[in-house]
Amino acid sequence: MAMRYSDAASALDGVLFDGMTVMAGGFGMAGSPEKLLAALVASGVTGLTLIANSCGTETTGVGPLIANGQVKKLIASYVGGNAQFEKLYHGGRIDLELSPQGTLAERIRAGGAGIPAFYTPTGVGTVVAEGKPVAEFDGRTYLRETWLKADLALIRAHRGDTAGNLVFRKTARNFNPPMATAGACTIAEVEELVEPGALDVEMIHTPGIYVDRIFQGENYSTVVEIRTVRNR
Amino acid sequence: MAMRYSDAASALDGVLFDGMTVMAGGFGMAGSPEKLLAALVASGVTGLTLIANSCGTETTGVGPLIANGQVKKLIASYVGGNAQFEKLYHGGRIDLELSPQGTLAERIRAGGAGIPAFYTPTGVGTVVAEGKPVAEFDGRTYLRETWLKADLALIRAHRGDTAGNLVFRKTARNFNPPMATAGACTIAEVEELVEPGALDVEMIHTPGIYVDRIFQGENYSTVVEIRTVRNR
Amino acid sequence: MAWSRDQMAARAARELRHGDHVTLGIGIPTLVANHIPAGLHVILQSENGMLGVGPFPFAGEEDADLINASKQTVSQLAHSSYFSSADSFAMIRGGHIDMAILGAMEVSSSGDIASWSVPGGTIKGMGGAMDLVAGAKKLIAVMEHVAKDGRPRLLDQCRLPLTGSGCVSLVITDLGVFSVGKEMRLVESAPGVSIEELRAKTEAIFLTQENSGPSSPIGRSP
Amino acid sequence: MAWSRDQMAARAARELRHGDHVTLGIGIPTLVANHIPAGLHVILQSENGMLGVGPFPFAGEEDADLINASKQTVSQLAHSSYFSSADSFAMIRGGHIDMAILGAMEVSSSGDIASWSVPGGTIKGMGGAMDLVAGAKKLIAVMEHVAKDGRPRLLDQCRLPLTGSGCVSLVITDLGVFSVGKEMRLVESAPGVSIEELRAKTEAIFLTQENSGPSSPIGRSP
Repeated sequence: MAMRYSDAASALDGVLFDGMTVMAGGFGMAGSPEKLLAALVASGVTGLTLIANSCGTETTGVGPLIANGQVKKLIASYVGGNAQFEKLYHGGRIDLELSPQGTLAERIRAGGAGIPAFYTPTGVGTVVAEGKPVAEFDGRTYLRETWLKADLALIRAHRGDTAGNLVFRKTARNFNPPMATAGACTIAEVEELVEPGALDVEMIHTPGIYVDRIFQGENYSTVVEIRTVRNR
Repeated sequence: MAMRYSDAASALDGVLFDGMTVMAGGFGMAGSPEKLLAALVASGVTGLTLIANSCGTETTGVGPLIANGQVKKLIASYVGGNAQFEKLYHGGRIDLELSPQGTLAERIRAGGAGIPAFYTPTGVGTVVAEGKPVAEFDGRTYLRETWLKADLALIRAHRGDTAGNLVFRKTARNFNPPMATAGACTIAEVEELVEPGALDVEMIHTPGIYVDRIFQGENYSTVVEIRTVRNR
Repeated sequence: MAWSRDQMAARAARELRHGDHVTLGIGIPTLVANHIPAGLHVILQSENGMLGVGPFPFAGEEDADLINASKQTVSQLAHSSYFSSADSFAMIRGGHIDMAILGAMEVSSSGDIASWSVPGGTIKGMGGAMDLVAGAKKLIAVMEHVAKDGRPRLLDQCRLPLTGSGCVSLVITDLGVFSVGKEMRLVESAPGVSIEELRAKTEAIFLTQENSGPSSPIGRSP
Repeated sequence: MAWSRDQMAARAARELRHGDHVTLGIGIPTLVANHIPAGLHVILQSENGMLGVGPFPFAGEEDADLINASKQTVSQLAHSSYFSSADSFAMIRGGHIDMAILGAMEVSSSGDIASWSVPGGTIKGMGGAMDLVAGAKKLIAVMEHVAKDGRPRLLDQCRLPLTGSGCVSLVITDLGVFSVGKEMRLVESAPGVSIEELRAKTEAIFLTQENSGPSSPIGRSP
C-alpha cells in the first residue's frame, strides 16, 4: 500500500543513508525516474552502490549522481558514452561490476522473487563466468548468478493510483517493473496520479504491493536522445 | 507468429505423438483450455506426461484425460477431490510428481526463460527437498529446482489476435502465461479472436512470439465450480 | 470455554495491521475476512493471481473467471490487480506478503508446521501451502487444539510430513494463543481454560506468565 | 569487389524466413531492416522490451518513450507488444528469437565471437550482446573482413575477450559469407574476390567448394 507524497524530496525523506544500495529504472532517458534522481543528487547521500542498466550520460539518467561523486560502486550492463564515468573509473574512484543486460534484469527479478541464485547460459566461456560456479544441465554448460536487492528502488511510471498500482508506457517500462519488486523501499514517480479504480484492472503492470511511496512529478521532459525519422 | 485454425481438432493436427509432454493452463475451471483438452481426449494420444496445477475433477480440467488412461505421469501441486485419479494412483497406473504450486509455476517460467535451475526456500526440510541439492545464501538454506518444458502447451485466453498476442481475464490468467512460454509448440484457444490492432498494445499479457497456433472456441461454459455469494 | 471457529478467526484478525497484505488459507482462515475491523485497510492476496480480493459477490454477480484459491467466487475492488501464477508466487516467495493465516494439523515448539499430508490417507498435494509458509513475513497457524481422537497437535516435533520448518510465529487454537520462536509461550487462553487443561492437552513444553520473568509479559504478540 | 555495408545487410536479410522473430544489433545489422523483401513477414524484437518494432517514425511523430536498444526513435505496429527487460531477456535467453544479427570484432572457426571489449580501450560493457549470442536460435555475425590495420578478424581463436563461445552460425563480411560449425566453410564470396585473396586475409582455416566433397555443396546456408 503506497503512501502519497507531494514531490521527490518529501518522498525520499527518512529513507536515505550513506552507503545504501539504490536501484534506478530506465533505459536511456525512457522510464528514468528523473525527479527522484535529481532529489537524490540534491540530498548529498553518498557511498552509494547503484544498480542501473547503464551509467547514463553526463546530464541524463544516473549520470549526474555519478558525476557528483555519490556512487561508490556501479552495477550495470553498459557504461559507454559517458566521459565523466570513464574518468572516475580510470581514476579508481568508482568500482564497476558489469553484468550482461539479461542477467542483470534476471538478478533483479530474482531479488524480488525470493530466488537467491539461478543458472544461465549467458556469459559461459567469457570473463563474466570467472569465479562463478558452473553446472551442466541437459548437456549444456550454465553458470550461476545471484540475486540483486536494494535498500531503495526508484521507479518511473506513466500512471499510478494511490494504492500503488502502476502502468508503464511503451518502452519506458524496461527495468522499472523488476526493480519495483526488489527494493526494501520502493518509491514511484508517475506522470499522472489517479484514484483507485481509474486504471484498467486488467493492465496493472506493477501491483500496488510493491510500491511504498508514490508522487506525481511535474513537467516531464519529452526530449528524444537519438532522433531518427523517415520521410513521408 | 501464430497460424490460425478453425477449431481444436485441426489446431492439434500433426503435433501429437504418444509419450509426449503436455502442459495445460487453468486453475480449477478458470482459464482451462477446455476445447483443446476435449480434442486431446478424442485424439486418443497416450503415454502422456502431463503438467498442470491440479488433476482436475472427474469431469473438468485435465480430469477426463486422466480418467481416460492417457496420462502416464502427472506433475502437479494438488490432486485432491478426484476419486478417479486416486483410484488410478493407488492402482499404480499413473505416476505422480508433486511440486509446490509456486515452485511448479517458477519451474515452468524457468523452462520458457532459458533457466535450467534455480534456488528456492520452498520445501526446505520437507519431502520435497529429498534428493535435491541444497545451498546456503545469506545464512538461509535453499534447495535447487529444475525447469519444466513441454512438447505442447495448451493455453486458454479471453481474447487473442491473429499475430498470437493474448489477453487473459481476471483470475483465469493463472498458469497460462508461463506455460505459453514453455511449450515447443504452444496452441491457444481464445473466447474471441480479433485482428492485430484490436487489442490495447499496452495490455498484451502474452506476446505473439510464444503462440504457434490459435483458434476461437465456441460456447464457453460459464459454470461456477463453488458458488459463494453474500446477501444484498 | 473453548473458542468457536468464528472466535478463533476473530482472534486471528486482531493480529492484522493497517496496510498489511495478507493471504488466507482454506477453512477457519477464510473466516478471518469477516472479522477485519471497519477502518482497518487490509489487502487480501489470493495465490491464484489476485491482489485486492473482495467479498463474495452478490447473488447473480458470480463470475467463473473470478475465484479465490479455494475456487470460491469472489469480487473485485477498485484497487484490485491480477497476475499470473508465476508472478503471484514471486510475490509470495519474495517476502512481500506481510502475513499468511493458514490451517494446520500439527505445529511444533520450534515452529515447524504439518498441514498437507497424512500418510495412508487420501493423497492431496501441498498446493501453495509450502510456498506460503516459506515466503510470508509472518505465519499464523489456526487449528483445533487437539485431534478428533484427543491427541495433542502442539508437539515437540511434528509427526506428519512437514509443510515447512521453523516458520510459524503464532498458533491460535480453540483453547489459546501461543507464540513460537526459540520457545513456545502461552500468550492468551480461551475464557475459563486453565493452564492445567492446556498442559494436559499439549505435548510441547510452553512457557506461561508464571514461569517467564517480568521482562516477558504476556499480552498481544509483538 | 568488396560488398558495401548495405550489400552486407542485404545479404544478411536473405537469411530471413517468413515468420522469423529477429533481433538486430547496432551498426550494419540495423540496416538489415531496410532490406527485408516485401511480403516476407519478419517480426523484429528490441531487447529493451518491444516485439514488432516498426520503422523510424515520420518527422514530428517521434516519441521519447518509444525507442530501440540503440535509443533511436522507432514506431509501433498493429501487432506490437511491450514488456519489461526481465521479460524481454527471458524471451531471448529462452530460445524464442529465431535469429540475431549482430556486429562483431572477431569470430573464430569454432563460432566464438568477440564484440564488446578491447583491452586498454574505452570501457563500454556488453549490454545485451552476451544474452543474445547465448539465446538466439541462430546467430549471424556481420563485420568487415579485416581490421583497419589489415589484421584478419576470422581467426583460429579469438584474441579479444569473448562475448560467447561456439555460438555463431554464419559470418557475413564485406568479402564473403562463411558458415561456422565443426569447421568454417566458404558459402559465397563477393563478386571478383578470389579464394586466394580470402585465404590471405583470413587466419582461420576454411573449406571451399574445391576441397569439400560432392555431399557438401556450397550454396545458401541451411
